[in-house]
Amino acid sequence: MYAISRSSLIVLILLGLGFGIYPLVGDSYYIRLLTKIMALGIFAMSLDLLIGFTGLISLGHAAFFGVSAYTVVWFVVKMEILNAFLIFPAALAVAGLCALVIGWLSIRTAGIYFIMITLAFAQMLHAFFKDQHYWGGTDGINFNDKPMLMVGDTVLFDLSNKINLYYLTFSLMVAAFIFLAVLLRSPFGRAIQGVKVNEGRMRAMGYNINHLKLMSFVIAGCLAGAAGFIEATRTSFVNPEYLSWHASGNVMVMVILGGMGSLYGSLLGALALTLLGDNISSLWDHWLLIMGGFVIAVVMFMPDGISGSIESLSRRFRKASPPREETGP
Amino acid sequence: MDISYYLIQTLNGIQYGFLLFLVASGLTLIFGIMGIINLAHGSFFMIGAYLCWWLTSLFDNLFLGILAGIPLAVFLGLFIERFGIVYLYKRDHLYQVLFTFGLILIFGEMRSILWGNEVQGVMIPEMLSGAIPLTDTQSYPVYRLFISLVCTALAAALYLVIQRTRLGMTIRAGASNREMVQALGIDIAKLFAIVFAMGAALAAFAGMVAAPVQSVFPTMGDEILIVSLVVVVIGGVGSIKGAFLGAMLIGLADTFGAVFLPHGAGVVIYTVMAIVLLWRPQGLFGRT
Amino acid sequence: MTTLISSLSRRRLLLGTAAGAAAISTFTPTRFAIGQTAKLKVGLMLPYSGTYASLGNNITDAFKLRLAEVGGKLGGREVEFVQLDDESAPPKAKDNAARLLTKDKVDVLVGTVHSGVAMGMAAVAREENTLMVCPNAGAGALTGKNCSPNVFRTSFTNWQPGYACGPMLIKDGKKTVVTMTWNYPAGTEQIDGFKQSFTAAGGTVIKEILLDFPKVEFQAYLTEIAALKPDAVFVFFSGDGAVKFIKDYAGAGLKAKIPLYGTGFLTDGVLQAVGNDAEGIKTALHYVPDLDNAVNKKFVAAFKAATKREADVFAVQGYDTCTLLSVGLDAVKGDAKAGRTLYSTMQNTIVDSPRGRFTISAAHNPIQDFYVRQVKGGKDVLLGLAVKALADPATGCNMG
Amino acid sequence: MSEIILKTQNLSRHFGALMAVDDVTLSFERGLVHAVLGPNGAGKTTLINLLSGEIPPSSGSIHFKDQNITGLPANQISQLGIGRSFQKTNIFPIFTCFENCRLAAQSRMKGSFRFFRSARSYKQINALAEKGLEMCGLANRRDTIAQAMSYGEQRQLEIGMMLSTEPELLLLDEPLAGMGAEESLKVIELLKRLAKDHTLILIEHDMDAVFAVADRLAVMVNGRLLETGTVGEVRASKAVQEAYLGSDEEGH
Repeated sequence: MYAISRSSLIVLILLGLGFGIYPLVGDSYYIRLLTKIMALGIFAMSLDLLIGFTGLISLGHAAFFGVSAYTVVWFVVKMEILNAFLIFPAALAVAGLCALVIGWLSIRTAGIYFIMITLAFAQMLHAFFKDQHYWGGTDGINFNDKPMLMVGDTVLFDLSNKINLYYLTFSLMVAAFIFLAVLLRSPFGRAIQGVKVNEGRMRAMGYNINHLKLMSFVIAGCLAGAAGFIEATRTSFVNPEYLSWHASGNVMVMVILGGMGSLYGSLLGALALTLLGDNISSLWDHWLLIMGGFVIAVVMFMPDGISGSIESLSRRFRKASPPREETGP
Repeated sequence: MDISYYLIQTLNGIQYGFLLFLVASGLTLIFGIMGIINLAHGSFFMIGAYLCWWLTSLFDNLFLGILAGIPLAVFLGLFIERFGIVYLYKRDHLYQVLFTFGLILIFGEMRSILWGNEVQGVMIPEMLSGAIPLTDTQSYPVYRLFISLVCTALAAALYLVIQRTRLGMTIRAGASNREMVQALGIDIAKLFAIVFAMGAALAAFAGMVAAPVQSVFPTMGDEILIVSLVVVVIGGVGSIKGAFLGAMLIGLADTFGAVFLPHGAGVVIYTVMAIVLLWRPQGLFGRT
Repeated sequence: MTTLISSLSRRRLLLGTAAGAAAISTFTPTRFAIGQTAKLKVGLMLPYSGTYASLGNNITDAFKLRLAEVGGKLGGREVEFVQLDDESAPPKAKDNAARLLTKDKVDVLVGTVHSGVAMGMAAVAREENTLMVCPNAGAGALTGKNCSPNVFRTSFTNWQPGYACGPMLIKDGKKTVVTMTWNYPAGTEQIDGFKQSFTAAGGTVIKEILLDFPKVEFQAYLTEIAALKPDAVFVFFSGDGAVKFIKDYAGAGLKAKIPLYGTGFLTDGVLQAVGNDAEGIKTALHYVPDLDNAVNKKFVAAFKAATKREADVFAVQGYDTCTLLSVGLDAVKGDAKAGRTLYSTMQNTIVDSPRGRFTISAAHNPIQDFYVRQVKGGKDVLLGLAVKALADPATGCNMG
Repeated sequence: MSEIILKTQNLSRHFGALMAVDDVTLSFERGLVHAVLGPNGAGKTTLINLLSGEIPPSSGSIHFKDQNITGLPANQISQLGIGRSFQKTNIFPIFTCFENCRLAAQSRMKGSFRFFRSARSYKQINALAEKGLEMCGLANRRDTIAQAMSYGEQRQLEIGMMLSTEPELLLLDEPLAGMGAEESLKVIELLKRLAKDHTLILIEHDMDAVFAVADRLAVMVNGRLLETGTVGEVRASKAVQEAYLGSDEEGH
């Protein structure tokens, strides 16, 4: 059952302070990179909702990230509408709608089937954007004007300013975290966690499992859409690779590396993996070899991820108060 | 567009279907019997193609290249099963996905280190390089006919092994009920090793015979993996028969889709999959 | 030691510039100090792996060849290269370009081959206001809709070689054509250019075939071509894809029945690999290795001596990139941030290239001659001029 | 004559060639304790699974009160007021006892998508969960993680969860399975208490327990219904003695 432990609270506060203060002292390269990391963090948290809390192993999660990014492009390039108050909800809605359709078709299956079908549907969207000249084909679309928050013709917040975009992303990340933390304490959140632990029993107790799974799938899709919105705005670029299964695999690695079922682990995973890639990629051409070995090592030796290690370390430090389950006769 | 045109396009589709079958049959058996989702299966196809290119240029003969490549592929399969996959049997699918995703990265980089990232061509041997003229402009390349014939022979051999031998019986039993085989006291470790190595070798062989017609390039494994997954989903996990029908269906859908729907070719096979799933969520021959 | 040199050089700079520049230098002393002592950082963002690796290497080597010819300095500054493999992967383009510009802090960005990547680079270069020269990618928008004062190109727009091919087919009496290319902008833009001049002269395109980049499984399409029986087939493929296509085309028995045409990239750098199957293929391009001019003869020999490879169009473009940079930076004494002065010098240059002299359009793209070439005896041979001084229409370009 | 709460008509279920439940027609009266007896493999658990909607029947029908519930999924049947417990302990091992029951009680909330208020702030649900815990005798173990408890306590929790959904009709699949004597007594007491205001259908091997609580018995052999009636009637039945009770007594 999701609860924020004391050690995770410390990590969270440190993360929040670090991300919040960095632009005041950092250089433009890392501001750009951290914006990407926070967007990926939102993306990873959304996947954590599925695999860490609902027990749905989706290998097509990048689809929702991607369709949202393409929605941004549609508004900015095709419609020449820049108002983020319009684009952002629309991007989330499109991502959510795709999640609704794909989810409806996929959740009727389980296990290996679910993995393969989510993967296949994401590839279908990938193929769609790749084939269509309208959407820029394999090269994708570059654009110049970024969305801005505006009322009428008054610009409140211009997202082409890196710092502005950084803090918008930061706020969205914090909002997404709080939203998920609240969600997981709500009756719905409790129910999906029950589904992950014991699906059959939940059904026997009268829950409609498919509704719960579908709802979770749609919420995760919307959140992935928020991340896609940021990434499309940050790079002012969109490409079919945003939806590819490599993207889905990468975000899954982030969730597991950070530790699934902890939310803040996903943020740590996005941070660790991106910084690792950023640093070793310039050292060695074949850095993906290290990455591959690293992924396998995580599976073999650290299945609970970074957050799992933090929790067990902090438990070891607090020997004085034994865990609750050991009390009683 | 006359009859010969459709005939040749059908031949093209079937030939692609056969290649898909070789990859998908291993994939579906590894799912069905071992309960392993092996995303790195496409890498064996890619490795087969590069092996073929490398060995062919070494021996200056395609057949010798393929002959030498097969034992290497079997060995690679055994090695990966023994030192990697074996740790995944008791793990959640999630970790299988990640582990084999890591394997893909490693295979890809090893390929890059050993053989580079270039696209490579493999020469069709002189004796198979011609084309059979059908009409004044249409003709069918001999080598493609050769692929179809070899694959037919291989599919038939696979059918005989699975239907007629003791190993085949065990495999069939395992694919329909994994727990039962384990309960029957069969040497599971050996069975798993054989199934995995066989699957790897089939995929690599497909890559080898495909190398002359598709060329050899780094992302070829990813492409065939995804399409093979679609084949397995359509055919039903664990069903060889399903894999065969699914492969033919997708081979033809892809070929005719490319010709008739040039701007939606990529979506065709997934649409076929979605339709099959709406009708039978467990695939054509999957268990309920 | 270092301080001495730095103060000395700053003084020399102050002496040599106008009073206005002196005023600027007091506000931004570091830049000028660095301007004379530090090396000029040139970021080479090119494909060093994958399908286009050989192109990236030819561009790089020819650039360095030219740099040596002009004395190893650009605008009086020693040159330091920061090389980055762009993998021809558009999704990584912007992050990679940002890395060169904001982390490695290069003064000039050179790249690349792949159009999609080049578009991403140009967007970042514009954001960071850094000079960029594109030595190959032909994306029309780079010097069209998305043109920018700080972005130059020494190669071509995709439209140009395509457009140059139309008259060639008409002259040969080919009225109906099937076109075929990869479904990505480099391909579709070249085909569009071709269609424009071809249909204007009375030709008909009866079918346009597109396939996924970089797939090379052509069989189903060759079957279709054989069924359609056009007068000719016009394609854009390059590199290994071109090798495979030319071979499959001959293998399907079409070579003798339906002549094959293409933009010059079809035969550039692939002739050795395809052997006899390429004989007779006609193409148009802005370069032929046997062009009869002094610059070309010297270049072909020097490139061969330096790299043991034959020069090709990509090497020429890399060579000219260095020429253009050298002219521009010399005029502003190595200050890559000089802005308008630098850009207008570059735009008004007449580049004396191995391909023949060419000028730079207002949209910063070459205005150049295109030649008709044919494969004879395993070599591309000059047949004549296709179009003289062809300029890209640069639709939608507004430098603002 | 009391009211029939649940009845089956020619209910069958086969797995391949195996007839697990074969043409069973049975009625259960409101307010009574019904026990289904039979040797291993007689189809008792399959019968419960059919009644609770876990698996759909191959043929035949099931009526709950006046409603045809044949083929309804398990969650809808649960919502009608039929609760069930499982033979193999089927709880949420990593949650506390209270959370196990609270999750069960929560299933009775109208509208399943409540996203923002904390789950713990729904008073009615909490009360239901506390009541479930109270009734199954685990009130003192409220905040213990379920997997840390003894097997018997987990079995109690299993029943507590079912009770938290406030069912009218309880389907109990071997509630005493694997329990020690002392724990068994506790559960038998619990069953007796439940019998006061619920209808119970239970499967049990423990004959003493069955005779102690059951009003009506049904005996199954090889998927078929052999005999039904009161405890006395079934005990007296020759067929039953031959097929089951007799051999069972000899076995002891």
